[in-house]
This record gives sequence, structure tokens and C-alpha cells, in this order.
Amino acid sequence: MKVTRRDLLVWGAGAAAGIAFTPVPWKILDDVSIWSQNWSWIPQPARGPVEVKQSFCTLCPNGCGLRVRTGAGWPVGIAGMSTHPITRGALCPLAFAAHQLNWHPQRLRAVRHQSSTSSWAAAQAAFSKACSEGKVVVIDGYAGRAASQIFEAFAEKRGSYRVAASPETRALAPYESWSGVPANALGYDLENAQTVVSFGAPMLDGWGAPGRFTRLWAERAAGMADPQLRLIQIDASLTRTATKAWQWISIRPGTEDALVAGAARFLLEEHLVPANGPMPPLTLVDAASQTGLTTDAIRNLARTIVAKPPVVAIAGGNNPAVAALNVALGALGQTGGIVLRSKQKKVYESADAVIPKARAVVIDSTVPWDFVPRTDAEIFRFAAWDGGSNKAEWLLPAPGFLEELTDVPTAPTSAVETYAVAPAVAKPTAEVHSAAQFLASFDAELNSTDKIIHARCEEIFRARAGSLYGRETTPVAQVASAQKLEEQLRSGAVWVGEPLKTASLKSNLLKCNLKEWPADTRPERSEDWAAEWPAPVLPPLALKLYQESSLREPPERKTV
Amino acid sequence: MASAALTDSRWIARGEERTSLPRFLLWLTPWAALLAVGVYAAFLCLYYGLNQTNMDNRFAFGLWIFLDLGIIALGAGAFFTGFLVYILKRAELRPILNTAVVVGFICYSGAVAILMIDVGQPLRAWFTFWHPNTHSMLTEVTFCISCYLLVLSLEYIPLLLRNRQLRKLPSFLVFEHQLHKLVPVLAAIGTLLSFFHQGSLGGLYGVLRGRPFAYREGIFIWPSTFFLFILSAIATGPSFLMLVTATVEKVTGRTLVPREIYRRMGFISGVLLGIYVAAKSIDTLVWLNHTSPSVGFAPWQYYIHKPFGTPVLFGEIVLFGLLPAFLLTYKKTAAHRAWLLSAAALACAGVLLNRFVLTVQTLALPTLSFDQFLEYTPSWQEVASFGAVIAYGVIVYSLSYRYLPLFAQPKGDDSNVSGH
Amino acid sequence: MSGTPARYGMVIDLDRCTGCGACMVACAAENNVAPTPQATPRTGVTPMLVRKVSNGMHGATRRETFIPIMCMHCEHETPCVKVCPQQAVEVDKATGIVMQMPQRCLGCRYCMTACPYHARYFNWRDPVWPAGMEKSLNPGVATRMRGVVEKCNLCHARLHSANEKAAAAGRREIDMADYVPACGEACPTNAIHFGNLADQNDPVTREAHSANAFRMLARIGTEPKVYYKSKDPWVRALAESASGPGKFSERPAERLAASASEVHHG
Amino acid sequence: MFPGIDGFHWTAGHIIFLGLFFGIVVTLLMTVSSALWRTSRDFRNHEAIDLCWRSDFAELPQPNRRCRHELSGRVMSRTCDNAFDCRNCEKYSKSAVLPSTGVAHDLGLQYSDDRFYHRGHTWVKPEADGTVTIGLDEMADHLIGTPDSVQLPEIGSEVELNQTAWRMKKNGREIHVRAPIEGTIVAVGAPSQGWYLKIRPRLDLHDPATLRHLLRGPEVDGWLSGEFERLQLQLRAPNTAPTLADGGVLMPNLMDSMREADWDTVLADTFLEV
Repeated sequence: MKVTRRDLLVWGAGAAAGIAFTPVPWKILDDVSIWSQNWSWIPQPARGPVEVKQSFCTLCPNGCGLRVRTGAGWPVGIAGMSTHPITRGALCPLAFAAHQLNWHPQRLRAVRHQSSTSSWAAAQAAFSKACSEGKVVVIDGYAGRAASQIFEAFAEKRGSYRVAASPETRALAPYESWSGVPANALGYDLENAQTVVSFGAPMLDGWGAPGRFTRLWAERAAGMADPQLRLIQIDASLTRTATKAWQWISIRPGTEDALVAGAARFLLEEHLVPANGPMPPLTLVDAASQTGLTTDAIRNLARTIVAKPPVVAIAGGNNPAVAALNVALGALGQTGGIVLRSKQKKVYESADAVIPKARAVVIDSTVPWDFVPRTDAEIFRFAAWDGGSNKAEWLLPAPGFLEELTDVPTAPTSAVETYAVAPAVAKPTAEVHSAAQFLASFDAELNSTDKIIHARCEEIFRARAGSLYGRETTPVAQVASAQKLEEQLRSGAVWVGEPLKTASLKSNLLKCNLKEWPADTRPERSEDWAAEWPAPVLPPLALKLYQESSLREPPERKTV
Repeated sequence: MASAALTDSRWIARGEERTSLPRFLLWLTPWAALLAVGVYAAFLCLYYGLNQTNMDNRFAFGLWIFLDLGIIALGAGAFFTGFLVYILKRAELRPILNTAVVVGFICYSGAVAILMIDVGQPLRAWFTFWHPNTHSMLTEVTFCISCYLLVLSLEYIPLLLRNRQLRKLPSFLVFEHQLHKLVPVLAAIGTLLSFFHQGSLGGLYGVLRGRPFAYREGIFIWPSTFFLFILSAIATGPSFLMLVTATVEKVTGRTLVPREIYRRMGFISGVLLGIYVAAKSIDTLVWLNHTSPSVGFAPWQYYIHKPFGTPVLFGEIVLFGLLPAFLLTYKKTAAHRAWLLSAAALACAGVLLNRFVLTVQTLALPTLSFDQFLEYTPSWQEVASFGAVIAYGVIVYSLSYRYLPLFAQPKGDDSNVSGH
Repeated sequence: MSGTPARYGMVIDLDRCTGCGACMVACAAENNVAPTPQATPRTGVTPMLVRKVSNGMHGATRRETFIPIMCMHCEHETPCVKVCPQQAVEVDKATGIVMQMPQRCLGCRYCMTACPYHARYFNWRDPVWPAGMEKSLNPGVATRMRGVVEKCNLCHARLHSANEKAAAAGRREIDMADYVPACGEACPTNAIHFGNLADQNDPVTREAHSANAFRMLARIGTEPKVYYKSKDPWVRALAESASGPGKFSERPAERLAASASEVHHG
Repeated sequence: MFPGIDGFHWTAGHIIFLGLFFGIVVTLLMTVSSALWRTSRDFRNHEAIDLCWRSDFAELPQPNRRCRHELSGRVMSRTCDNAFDCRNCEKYSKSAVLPSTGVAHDLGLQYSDDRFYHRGHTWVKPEADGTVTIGLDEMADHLIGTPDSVQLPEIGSEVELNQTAWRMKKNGREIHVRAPIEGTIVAVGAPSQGWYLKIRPRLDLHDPATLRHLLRGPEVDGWLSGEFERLQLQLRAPNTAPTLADGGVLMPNLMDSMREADWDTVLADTFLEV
């Protein structure tokens, strides 16, 4: 039989029509659409048991309590720990995506020497050599941890221990220099304050733990015409805190000192405050012309400040003028003012100063990435993330977010002492060593973090003061044993000490040796978002969202 | 004849003079190039996703949806001519029927092709048939457009089968003959479908309660834009056919249809345009004074953002509506070809402007008080795909004109023969 | 009470919102939104988006506030539900939640044009996480692919868990303490109050009817279930259309020209 | 959603909308299947061939479609509207058969009285045994000369009136010769033999109607004159006066001697191709 063109056409048409009546095309259609719903290159979350673990955020010294959900052994979600008496379940935005940080592309995964890949052995050899050749300085970001104790012990023998303080702690530095009481032992009694005057401090925008002042503000001030807690914000521009403050005083940038002086002078002259401290040299008129406010506005501000005591003034950084205002207001040692929270006497050496004649400087991973020590020494810098160019000769990969056991001492602005233990929740994703482990490998006498934590727990048990805040609240005096206490602390409970008696600390602070009004101070401002962020990188998700909402400018890449 | 090697005369209907194949290919080359670039752009969009476009979450529809609405409006000539010829028995319009079918086929297939690129998951497009939401205008549009494209294909097939070579296959020729007999059925279905989807395309925006600029109150279950779209489409469809035919006559340098047809088409177009302008004016007044203010949107706020000022509204109604309607129907102007064609062009521009305003201005205008007026510039991929549709249209039309009896009269109907 | 359909909704106290963005991050992390660095303010996926708005004044009289914008879960003629051609959006009758089914969505984006609140987001790209980061994805929520629309579903996965928990305990009704969307849980100032508006005893219901409560574009009649609250008249006036002069915003759109600076992610 | 899918329930909207839509889809499908069915029915009823011829006929240029009465000079002008089917034509008068003159001498073309001519330039010659012989007429012979190849149908196969009876190739051009009569092939010839096919007609040769559709006598004369005129116009060199008539005789083997001519058109007009 001969096949003609016509036959082929007819067969073709018949076949096409016939296939439509078979399941084939419909099955193909269905499979194609199912395929379009399951693209293999789209990652899907792993299946696995979900557990909730308690820990504490180590990204900044505030140590907010966390509930970490883990799935298939990895942290998959972060939420606040509502039983934490200080941070009260509130977290900053970054914490919610912090569990992604360990996978950040800028994660430091190998030892780097002079910007080329090196090894731990080489770093150890170099450090060992440096130790034998001269002084070693260790710089700590959050003082008071178990690791800090190791640093101190190590540095005591070989050089010195210094602390790169947080902006909140720096704001307390003038009192330290005037009274000799360490800034680390001071706190703000915000819970009892009724008026807070902020001179550029981002009170609602990353100042301290969000669960503390921000939560207090939300409960006692937000949406109220006459709030129980008056927040007066002095800021050149309408900052996030200024938008929400009870009053926003807009002044020329950098004229906080003049305003403080003008207001203090008015208060002292009008005897609206007890005659504490010296009289500022600046007249009200000068203050007005410098700040761009009217003299009446400054007078009104001054009257408002003292209208609803207790009042405390808070500076964005180390600002002696604001500290002097607090002296004038009598806020030192006062309920609702600046209070002594611990009996600690030790004053830490500031890392800001020039470091003379050191052979090596070890920088802990808690030190903000943009901090650069003023030294010629060989720098061994620990970091979990590589934030770009940095003067350090050695970059040593440190444990990332919740990758190591650490303890959480009292937060910088806290009015009471606290203590918590943050267990590791995540497996390290790189070969990492903390600075404490590294230093301990050179000195057999140094204790491990674990042992120090154990010792501290026993110490708290022995002191029998304060309470444990876990699933329920238990006074330490009622805890059966040191072991029980340690167990509780290691599973996420927080110890909170007793507030110190106001009378006893007032006598200390009254020794504030302020002869004349501090002159020519340049306040440090901490508005920069990155400045509050000790890590060199942000969680990618947070970065994305801020970019897309333009709530904040993305931080510039720091070039040091 | 000399270059017998490069000739396609066997495929060209006898008695039709067509330019030489090389010249024809030369004419096609730039269009083919444009098509190729557009196809590449479309490939990029399908392969890498719609991030290749400059659309975004608020400008979720862009150039393409304007293209879809625009060419579907212009393609309305296909159904409307079929309706006039087969349903209303206006046999004198028969000479442009084939052109109408080809233009309609081009417009609709182009629109569907662009839609398939425009959706994020084209492989799931058939879900609409499986899980139809009967309340959605888009469902109606999808159903009607896919059906109507089928109808247009069926109307196009007889034309295709009358090609000089294809007709040599007896089965093709007989099928053509039989299908051609059923074309009135197709014309009727086409009219029904077109009526609904032209309307639904209007309804697409008219139902958007969340966009007070586009939202219109309804008549029965349809917003007024439903009817306005039908009216504007059937008013400008004939105008567009006139323009296409006139352009082809210009390019080929020959007279293809009797002059009388232009005047008739123009008149139909003009009368309908007049009705449309009247309806549109009433609708605009109701919207300005009632619909929009009643949901808290003062109408002036729609016109404070340049370039969408009130001149656009004026242009839509007067310059591109009332004016061409007058020119097309007034005897003295309609008698002049230049006036007639200019008016047809104005009418087409008017419907395009209307579709542009409804698609683009609606999305550009803010709804929340703290929103901004948005701007959007299409990416080259969008523009290239847009160009590809035009190139595709030109190529398909050129091929159809060259190889298919677009303007041929059945010889048996020639009335001028007997007087010989 | 048993068997009564719920109407989950929210009251967001704008006076309490400091614009920190914790809700945005918590939401994105909960719902496995990818950190797509190429996304711009106009092409990103932000089911919860905090917007900064002002009273339009400058200098000392300028006031600003923050408005978290999310799916409002409209009750009446829900614009997106009405327009979706293939029922990829539905209002769950039992909860009042407007549910988006990404696996059925064909990505036509008609719903996005229909939404007056711009609370819907198209996945312009395939989601990509830096190497290894997919281990940090929330196992309760499936990731979406490019080409589909998504939006807030009031953390439906959490409702699911709460239902399971209730079922395990033999209860028909969930314990509202078990079901709080990620944004509400994350808000450090407790500005986001979540509850069942069908329950007259729910504090959220009372708050929704308080004097300072309002809804966005209430007059267009979509009956959103997300309420806002502010003591400031100028903030409440933002809920109305842009008809008045002196309304401005610090919208991402303003910075569009300078598309999001390229931030290195690897 | 459709029944069977979770959560489905019928509403009036579904019934109206889906009813309308599927009504339309069904109508469309029925339209197409109806056209297909009718097509196949036409083939089964052998009407398809006639349909094709009629369709082709409609596309022929007007001069090709002149009525035989015009050719014979009985009417001034008439175009056939019945696809040359004089067997079933009201206009065909039985007295139309006229005596022949035998030769169109002035054209140098022979035609003979015992042959019946088809407009596709074939002739039919009834034989005594009840078959007919079919060949190309002289004009076609003059045009083609000796074909390069000939593809004849197999003996025993059927040919249909007005359909392709055989194919020839000349200078790369394919020529389809239309059958002047329907019937069964009983023998095949060759160009050299002067005939191509012997056919046993399907219809009774004794019935005068069987060959009624073919031209005879003065009709042939008139027809050939017209065809000659056409050739003269088509084969003249550009911008010159017609040349073929000068000698008074059609030259043989024109396809070889005038290779430059538009042979597509000439052959199509000659063999009634569309």
C-alpha cells in the first residue's frame, strides 16, 4: 500500500484528536503544573522535631532573654523570654533574625592573616612568639563575663586588660571620674523615674534593652496626654525617639552643652534645685543664641524638667555637661535617678586611650567591629563575621550567635545586678575558638568558662540574696542547693539581685568632686544604627526589611 | 521570471500581483529582527522570572496589560464586522471581512501570548478553568478570550486553506468549504464572546473597589466600564480596520476595497463613537459627583499629578471622542479620505488613551493618604516584547496578504463580467 | 460560643509604635521570606511593612509616626478574593482570615491591583538564601517560589499548631494564648493587639470600638479587621484619602530613583 | 471549583457561568466536528471531487469560464456558472450540436470532428469497443513539446471528471492534466503514440448526455481562437506587439524555445489550474 501525503495528514489529525480522548494530555498538564509547584531548586525547610530552648542574646551587652525554637537541631525561630524580669520578652528587631547570622556570607570561617587565609596553628605560633617578646593587652567588649575573668587573669600577668565600653556605659564615665565609683557599678533607676530628659540618647531606639525603657515608656507614656513618665527628647532632628517623646526640643546640632548650661543656670539662679554643683558660666541669652531656642523656651524647659521629679538626664555618650546637670538636679544616688547597683570598686581601664608599648593586642569578638585600638602592636582580633577592612593582623574566627556557652552579667544601664547563663543552642558552622579558649591554651592556670560559671553560681547561692526568675520566681534563699541553682540558671533562669539601699550609696556619690562647670566637652552621639550593633554585619533579613521599608538607612561599610 | 530560482509564485494566488520574493523578504527582515529581539526578551522573562521587567508590587500591571487592553479593543473590528455581515446581513462590508478576521486573530493571539509572559506561573494558567472564580472579571476574560481565540482560529482556517497550494489537497478544500458554510455560527458565537470579554476587560478595573479612580457603580452585576468598553471597542474596531486597509493600500500602492466601504465603516464608527462619548460623559459625571466622593475621594486629587492632568480627561472625551465622531459622520468631512482616515486615527488613539488611563493612571495614583504618586518606566524586555507583538502582527498580516486571498472576491460573484 | 466562627483581627496602637521594625523581621523570619538583596523597596516581600508618615510640616512642628501595614483581612467584598480568577484567595469562614494559596496562584497580580492597602507582594524572584541558611527556615511554613503572590495570613501555621494543641487536649476552641501572630509576639511595646473580634469579651473587640480606633480607608467599605488607634487627630486623619493638602510620607517610593544601594551578601 | 474538589458548592453563578461557557465550548466543538463530518460524508458520497472542481472553477479567471454558447457565437457573452457541467445545465440547448468545419486552419491547429474537447486541452475519442481514448490537443502539444517525464495512472484505477488524470514534467514544472471524462483506465499510452489514456467511461456512451459537457465543432474553433489570443498576449516579449500570429502558425515546442515566458501563468491558464 502506498502512503500518500494525504494519508499522513489524515493519520496525524486522527492521532491528535484521538490523544485528546486519552488521559495522556491531561496527565501531562497535571504533572507539569505539579512540577511548577515543586521546583527542586527552591529550598524547603527541613522536617524534624521542634524544640524550644531558653538562652540569652549575646549580640550586645543587654543580654535579652530568648526562646529559641530549634528544628532538626538548628535554631529556626527566635522569640522573647517573657519571664525575664528585666527584658520582659521584648527584643530588638535584629534578634528575630539573629539565628540566620551564623550562615551569613561574611561569616569568618578560617583564620586570616594579613588578609590571606592562615591556620589556627600559625596564629597560635605567632601569638606565642608575641607573648614571649613583650606586653599583651586584652580588650574586652562586655566586662564581667566568665570570659572577662579569663582575660583579666591572663592580662594581669602579661600586660593589661582594657574594656571598650558601650555608649550607655560611656555616658556614665563622668561620674566615674568625679566620684571614683566605676561606671560599671552605676545604673539608671528608670523604673522609678517620672521625668527623663534625653540629650540625644536614642531612648526608644536601641538604648539599653528594648524590654526596659521602651517597655516602660509604652506602659506609662505612650498615647497619654499627661504621661506618668515624661520623656523629653533634645535632638537636632526628628529622630525616632523624638517622634514619640512627650516633648521634643529641636536645637542646633551640637549645642546640647549650651542648652544644658543655660537650663542649669536658670534652675540654680531661680533656686528651683538644691544648690548642688557649680554655676555654669554661660548666660541664658548666650545659651539661647547658640541653641537657636528662645530664652523663654529654655526657661520653660528648665521648669518642665523639675516639674515632675524624680528626674534624670541621660546623654547619648560621654557628656560631662549632662552629668553636671544631673549633679545639679540631685539625681545622683536618688530614687529614680542614677544609682549604685553593685559594690564593685574596680575601675576598668578604657580601651579608647592610647595603648603604649604593647607587643600584642587581643580583641575579643564582643568588641564592636568599628573599634580600632590606638596601638602599633600586632593585633589578634576575634570575630564571628568579617566586617571588611580592619587593621588587625590576625582575624580569628570566633563562635557565632549562640554557638558557645557564655554567661550574661548585669546589663550596662540596669539598676540592679543580674546574672544569667546562655547555653549554646547551635552547633558551630565553622572551626571556631573563642578568645577565652585561645588564651587558655597558653596558660594552664586559667579556668575554663564552664568552671567559672560554676563558681559564680555557687557564689550566688552562698550570698543567698536576690531571686531566681524561671518558670516561677524563687528567692535564692529558698533554693535547695547550689547545684539546683546552677541547673536552673543553665536552663534559662535569671538571677536578679537586691537593689542597694539608697542611703548607703548616696553618701558615696555625694563625693562627686565637681569644682566647676565642665567646659568644652564634645558629646558623642550615638544615633548611628551600626554603632549600636557590635557585630560587623546584620542579619540579611533585617537588612533587607530595613532597606525595603526605608525605616533606617543601611549601615555604610565601615572602612577603618 | 529571470530569477526563477527565488520565486514563490506557485504559492501566490493567480492573477494577484505581488512584489518579488526578495523584496518581500527585505520588507520582512526588520520586522523579523524586532520579533527575534522580543522573543529573546520574552524568553528572559520566562526563564528568569518577571524581575526582568520594571513592574513592582504597586505597579503590578504595566506596559503589557495596556498592550492587551489596547489591541483587544482595536481587534474588536473582527467580531463586529462578522456581526454586521452575518447577523445584520450587511453584505456590502464583505470585502473587508477577511482582513477583519486576520487583524482580529493577530490582536487576540498577540494578547494571549503577552498574557502568558505576563503571569508569573504560565504553566498554571489552566487552573482558571479548573478552579474558576465566577465572581472574577478575569475569569470571564480568560474564558471568553481563550474561546474567542479558538473562534478566530476557526475563522482563519478557511482563509488559510484557500492558499493556492494548500487548496490542492482535496480534503482541505472540502473542509474549507464546509467550515465556511458554518462561519455564521462562529460569527454569532464570536459576537457573544466578544461582547462579554470586551465588557469584562472594562469590568476588570471598574470592579476595583479599592481603587476609587477606576471604581464605577454597577448596572446589574457589571460596572459601567463594562458597557463603556464594549461601546468604545465596537466604535473603534471599524476605524482600526479602515486604518489597516488604508495602510496596506498605501504600502502596496493599489486599491483593495471599494471606496464606499470606507465611508460606511467610518459612519458606523462615528455613530457608535458618538454614543460612546455621550455614555462616557454621563458616566464621568456620575463618578465625579457621586461615586468617588461617596467613598471619601475628592476627584480633583486624581488630576494633580502630572502628566495626568484634566487635559487627559478632556482629550479622552473631546479631542479623541467627540471630534472624530463628528468628522466620521459629517458628510463633508467623511467624503474626504484624509479627514476620514485622520478621524479614524483619532478614534483609535482615543481608545488607546482610555485603556492607558485606566490601566496606568489607576496604578500610579495613591490610595492611602501617605502613598506617593508612582512612576514606572518599562524595562527593555517589556518594550521589546511589546514590539514583538507589533512585529508579529505585521509579519502575519504581510504573509496573509501575500499568500491568502484577503481581498479577493469570489470570481463567480463578479457583476462586471456580463457586460463584456 | 462553641462552633461560632472566629473573626481574628488586630488593633495596632500607633501611639506605642516606635518604628523599630521588630514586627517586620519577626514576620519575615516566621514566614520564611528570603533575604533577597536585589530587591528594592518596590519589589521586596514585606508581608508586614512599617511605614513612616508625617504631618507634612517642617521644623519644630513636624510630627511623625509609624504605621505597620499588613493584610487588613477585609470582611466585605474582600477586594482580592473577588478578583482572583482561580480562587487562590479565599476568606476562611471559620476564622475570617483571608488566605492566599501560593500553590494555586498563577501570578496574574490582579489581586495586587485590587488591594487598596498595597499589602500584597509578588515574588519577583526565586527565593535564595546564602549557603546553609536554609537550615534556619521555619519548618512550619513552606517557602514560595517566584511568580506567585503572597501576603500576611495572620501566621496561619501558628493557628494550625494552636488547633492541634486544642485537639490534643480535647478542646474545641483554641486557647488564644497559643495563637499570637509573630508580629504581635515580637512587638516590644505591645502595640499590636491580636484577638477574636467575634468575641465580645475579647479586650481587642472593646479596643476596636474605642473612641480613638479607626480603620484605613474605611469609607471604601471593605471592612478591614485590622484596626489602628491613635490619640493624635492628624494620625487618625491619615486613614482618610489623600484629599487634603499637607499629607506627605517618607515612603520607600521617595527613594526609588536611588534604588537600594547594593549591599554585599556574598 | 468543580464538584469533587474539597469545599465545592453550587451557586447560581456557577450554573449560569459554567453553563454559558461550556455551552459555547460544546457549540464550537460541534461546529468543527460537523464540518469534519460533512467533509468525510462528501468524500463517501463522491461529492468531494465535484466540490473541489467547483471551488477551483470559481477561482478560474473569467476568460477561462466562457460558456460554450459564447464560443460558438450563439450568444454575445456568457460566463459559465455551472462548472462546465453541461450535462446538468438548464441553459444547455439540445440543438446546440452544430456541424463542424474540421480545422481551425488559420491557426495551424488541427481538430477533428470525431473528437470531443475539454477546456483543459484534452480530447476524447469514442472507440468502437465502448472505450474512449484521451490525449492532449494540438495546442497543448505545441506548448509542451516532448515532456521530460509522464506519470500516468495505473491500469484499473478510476479517474474522475475534471480531476487530475495524469501528470507531466517539463523544464522542472509540473503539469496536472484534468480528466475530460470519468471512468476506469483500461490502457495507457505515451506522448509518442499521440494518446495517453484509454478509459472505459462510467456512463453509457450511447447516451448523448455522456459527452455533452465536451466541446465540439465551432465551439472548439471559438474556444481555440480565444486560447490562441491569450497565448499571444502571454508569450509576447515585453513591450512588443503580439508575435505568434505573424506566421499564422503556432510554433512547436514553445516551452523550450521561449524559456523566459511566465510559464506558471501560461500553464495554469492552459490546464485550468488555480
